[in-house]
Amino acid sequence: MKLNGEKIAKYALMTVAFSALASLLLIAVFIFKEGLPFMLKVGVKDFLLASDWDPQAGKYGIYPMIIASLYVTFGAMLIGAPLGVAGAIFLNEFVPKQVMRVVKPTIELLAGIPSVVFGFLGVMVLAPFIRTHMGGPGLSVLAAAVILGIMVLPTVISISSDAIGAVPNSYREGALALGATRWQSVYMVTIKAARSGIIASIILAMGRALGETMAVIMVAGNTVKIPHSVTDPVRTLTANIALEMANATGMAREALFATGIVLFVVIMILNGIALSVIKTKVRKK
Amino acid sequence: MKISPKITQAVAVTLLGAATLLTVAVLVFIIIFVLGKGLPWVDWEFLFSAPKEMGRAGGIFPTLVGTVLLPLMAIAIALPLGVGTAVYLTEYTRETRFTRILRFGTDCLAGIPSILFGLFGFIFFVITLKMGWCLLSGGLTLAIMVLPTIIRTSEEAIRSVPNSYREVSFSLGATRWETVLKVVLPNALPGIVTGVMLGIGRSIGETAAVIFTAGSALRMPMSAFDSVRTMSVHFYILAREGISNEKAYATAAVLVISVLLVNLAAYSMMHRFIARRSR
Amino acid sequence: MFNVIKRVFMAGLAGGLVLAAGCGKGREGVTMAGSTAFQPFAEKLADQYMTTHPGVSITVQGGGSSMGIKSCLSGAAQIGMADLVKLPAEADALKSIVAAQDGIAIVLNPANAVSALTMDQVRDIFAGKISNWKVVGGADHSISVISREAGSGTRSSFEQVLGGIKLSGDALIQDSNGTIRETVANDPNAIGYLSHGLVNDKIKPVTVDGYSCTEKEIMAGSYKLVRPIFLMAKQDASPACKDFLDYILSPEAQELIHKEGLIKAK
Amino acid sequence: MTTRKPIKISVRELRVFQGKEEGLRGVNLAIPANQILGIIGPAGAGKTTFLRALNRLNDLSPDTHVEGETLLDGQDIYHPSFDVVALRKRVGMLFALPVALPMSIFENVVYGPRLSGVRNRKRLDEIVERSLKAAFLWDEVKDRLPMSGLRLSGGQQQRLCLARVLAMEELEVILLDEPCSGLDPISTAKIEEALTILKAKYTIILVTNNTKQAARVADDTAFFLNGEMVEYGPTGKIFTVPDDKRTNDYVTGKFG
Repeated sequence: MKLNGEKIAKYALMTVAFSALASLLLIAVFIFKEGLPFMLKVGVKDFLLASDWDPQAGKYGIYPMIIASLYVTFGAMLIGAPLGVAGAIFLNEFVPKQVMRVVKPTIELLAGIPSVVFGFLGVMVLAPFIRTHMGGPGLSVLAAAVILGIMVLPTVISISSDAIGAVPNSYREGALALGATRWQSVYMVTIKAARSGIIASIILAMGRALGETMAVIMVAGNTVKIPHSVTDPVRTLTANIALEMANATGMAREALFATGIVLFVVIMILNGIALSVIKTKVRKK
Repeated sequence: MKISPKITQAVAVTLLGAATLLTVAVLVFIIIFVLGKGLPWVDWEFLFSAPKEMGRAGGIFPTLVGTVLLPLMAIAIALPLGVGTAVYLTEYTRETRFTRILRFGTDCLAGIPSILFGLFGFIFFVITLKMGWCLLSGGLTLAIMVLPTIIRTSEEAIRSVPNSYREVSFSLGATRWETVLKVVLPNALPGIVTGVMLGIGRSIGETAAVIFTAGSALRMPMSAFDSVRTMSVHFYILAREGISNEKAYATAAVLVISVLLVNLAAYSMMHRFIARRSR
Repeated sequence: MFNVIKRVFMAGLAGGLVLAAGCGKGREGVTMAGSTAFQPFAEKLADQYMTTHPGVSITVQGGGSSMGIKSCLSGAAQIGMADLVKLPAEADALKSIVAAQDGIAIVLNPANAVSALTMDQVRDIFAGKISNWKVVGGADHSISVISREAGSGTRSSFEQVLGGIKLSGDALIQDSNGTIRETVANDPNAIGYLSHGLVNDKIKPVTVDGYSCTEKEIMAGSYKLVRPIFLMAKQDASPACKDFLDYILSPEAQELIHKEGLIKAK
Repeated sequence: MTTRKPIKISVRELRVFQGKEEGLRGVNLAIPANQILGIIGPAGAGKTTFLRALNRLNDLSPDTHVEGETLLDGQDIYHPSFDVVALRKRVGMLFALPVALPMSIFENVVYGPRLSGVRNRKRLDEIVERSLKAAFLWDEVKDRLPMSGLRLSGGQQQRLCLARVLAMEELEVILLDEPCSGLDPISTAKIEEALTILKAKYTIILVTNNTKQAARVADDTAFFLNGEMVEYGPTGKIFTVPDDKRTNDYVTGKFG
C-alpha cells in the first residue's frame, strides 16, 4: 500500500514536472501559429536582415531591433552582472551576518518595484542627465542598459548569494588553514564551488533584461535605427511588440507575432550557449 | 614582481565593497525617490476609499485588493507545480536527456518576455478558453511566468540539503516521498521562500501581462471571474495617460511599502522557523 | 511553517471556490475594451450611468484600439472602443457610433521660443526635412521629433491630415499621450503631438496656420488636426448594452465628455 | 562458541558493481543471529559497500548494480517482490559521522516509529525513553527533549542516532559503519557497552577501522581486502592464529 502511494507520488511529480515544458510549448504553438505564416510570406531573410520597418507601407525589416536588443541586453549585463556578483560575494564573505540580514532583503525588495517605476525614473532622472552631459536625446541605449542593469540586480544578488551561502564552511576553513588570505579563499574556493548558482543567476537576469518591455519602451527612445553610439535611441524587439500590438491589425499584427518568434528563438539560442558553457566547465572539473 | 596576497586582498575587498556600496546606494536612492514623491499624498483615506474620476481623485482600495489577490493566486498555482518539478528533477531522476530537456524548457520559459506571456494569456485564457479578463486568467498567466524562478531556486535549495540527511531517513525506513516531505523540503525551505518572494515581487511589479489577461477594471472584484486592476497597472495608467502624477507616485509608494512588508513578514517567518529548529 | 503554507493554500483554494460560486448571478454585466485614450472617459461615463441604473455593471478595460475591435468581435467585450480615423474592414460586421471627437495638439517644451508653425512646417519637421529649430525661428539646435507608434489612432489621424507623410527615421517613439507629454516637458528641443484634452502647463501648444487647438476653432473647421472616437457593438447586442450606447449619445453624457476635455460628437 | 546459533543473514557470491568498478567480488558469509560480527580491513576493502548492500542503501547511488544472493531469514532481499522500506525498518544502520536531523531530540528518536504510523503520544514517550536508555543517553538529555539534536556533542549525537535506530519496533539487525571513528574514548566505551547488551535482542554487524575495537566487542570477525572476504571466524582465532597470512599481517599491524 505504501509503495502504491510512492508510485502515485512519483507519477504525480513527473506530470507536474511537465508543467514548465508544456507551458513553453503551448506559448510557442500560439505564437508560431500567428507569426510563422507571415514570416514565410515575407521571406525569413528579408524579415530578419532588412533595416526598414514601416508596417503601414508594407515594410517589415527588424534587423535594427535585433541589434538593439543584443546591445541593450549585453549592456545591462555588463552593469548588472559584475555589480550583482560582487555584491553577493561581499555580503556573504566580508560583512557581518547582521548587515547581510538587513541589506539582502532591501535589495530583494527592488525586485518588487514595478518596471514602470524604473522606467519613469529613467525618464525623469537618467535621460536628462545623459542629454545634458553626453548629448543626444537622452533616451538611448545607455539609459536602457543602465536601467535594466539596475533592475536585474536583485535577481543576480539573491540567487548568487544563496549559492555562495550554500558552500560548506569547511571549504573556506580548509583554504584559510593552508595560509590563504580571505580573498584567496573566496577566489579559489568559494566562487568555484558556487559557480553553477552564479551562472544560473546571470542567465535568469539575462532573460529578464532581454524580455523587459515596459521600462525599455520608456527609456530607449524606440527609434528604428542601428545605433552608432551609446547615446543613440533604439527600439528593442520587445518594445516593438508592446508599442504596436495595441493598435496593430492584419499584416502588421502578424509581423509583431513574427517578432515574437525571433525573440523566442534568440532566447533559445542564448540559453543553449549558456547551458553548454556550464556543461563544458563541469566536464573540465 | 609578485604582488603580495595581502595587497591583492585589500584591492579586491575595496573593489567589492565599492560595488556593493554603489548597488545599495542606487537602490536606496530609488526607494527614497519614490517614497519622497509619493508618501506626502498617502493617507488612510487614500488607501481605503474607492477611486473617483478614473483615479484622479479618491483612493486605491480596489487596486490594493487586486494586488493582494492576483500574486496570491499566481503563487498558489505556481508553488506546487514549481516545487514539484524541482523535487522530481532532484530526487526522482538522474541526469538524462529527458531531464535536460525539462531544464532547457524551464530556462527558455524564464527568458520569455512578459509581453509574450500577456499575448499568450490573452489569446489562450481570455479568448480561446472564454474565461474573459479576470483574476483567474491573470493568475494563471502570472503563474506560468514565475514558474521558472520557483523551479530554479527550489532546485538549488533542494540540492544544498546534505545527502546524509536523506541516507539517514532512508535507513530508518522512510520512502522517498516521506524523505522529501519530512527532511528535504523543510531544509530547503529558506531557498524556496526566496524563490516565492522573487515570484511575488515579479507578479506585483508586472504590468504588460496583467493588463492583457486580468484586465484593468477599476472595481472591487467579487469573484475569480471578475477583472482586477493591480497597483502597478493603476500606476501605469495614471502615469502614462497623464491622469495624475501625484496619485501615480502615491500608488508607487504604497506599492513599494507593501512589497517591503511582504518581504519582512516572509523573512521573520523564516528566521523564526530556522531558530525553532536549531534551538 | 509548512502548516502555514498549507493553510494559505487551502484558504486560497477555498476562497477561489467561494468566489467562483458567487459569480454568474446578480447584476447584468457589460464589458468595454479598447482605446486607452478613451478608457478614462469611458470609466467616468460608466460610473455616471451606474448611479442611475443600479441593475447594470459596466467594466472598462484598456488594451488598445485593435484589441477593442478584436475582443468585441470575439465576444470578450460587448463594446469595443477605437480612436482610429477610419475603422478597419474587419469592424464592418459591427455596429459603430462616434462617441466624441478629439483634437490633436502640436506641443513644444515651454522653454522653446517658437509658438507658431504652419502646416507645411509641421509636415517638414515630422518628415525630417527641417531638422533645426533655427529654420522655423527658434534657437540653433537640432529638433527631437517625438511621435506615437505605428498603428496608433492619433498618429494615423495626424499623418492623414498632414497628407500622408513618411515619418522621419530619427523620430523617438512613445506609446501614450502621457509619455509624449513627459518627454516633451523634459526635452527643451522636442516637438510632439497629443490629445488636446491632455495639454497642461508643462508643455506648450503651438498655433498651426494661425489657429490654436481649441474647441471653437475645431468646431469651426479651421483647426484641422481632429480624429473621431468610435464605439462598436455587435448587431445583436444586449438591451443593457444598447441602452448604455444611447446614454453616451445623450446630451447629458456629451456634456460630461465635453467637461473632461473631449469634443462632442456632433 | 560451541552452540551454533540460527543463521540470520546469508550471503552467497555477492558482487557489487559501482559503475565499471567491482566493489565486492563475490563474498560468501553466513551471519548467526544474536551476536556481534566485526568486519575489519584496510580502507577500500569493500566493508562499507558490503554493509550498504545488506539494507539496500546502495540502491540510492546511481549506476550501482548488485549480483548474487542475499538472504534475510531465508528470504532474498533483492527479489522484486521484497519490500525495501520494510527491509530498512528491520535492518537499521548507524553511519560513520553522526547525523542528527535538524529537528528536536524527541523528533529524531521517533522519526522511524512515526513513519510506521505510531501516533499515540504516550506510546511515543515510552519509545523515546526506552531507546535513549538503551543508547545510554537518557540521563544526559531527559530534561531537554524538545532541544534541537544538532546542539548535542558529537558523541551524544552518535548515541542519539543509535537510539533513533533502536526506536524502530521492527528492528532485527543493526549495521554500524565505523560508528566511533570520530568519537572520544568515553563515548566510544558507552556505545560499545550498549552493543554488548543489545546483542541479546539483535544481530549486530560492526564495521571498524579499529582492530582493537573488534577484538573487544565482536564474537566473530571477518577480514576484508580488495573487495573480497579473506577470512572469517571466531574473533579470538582471527586475532591470534589466523589461517591466512594477509590476515595475520593486518592484525599485527604490518600493513593497513
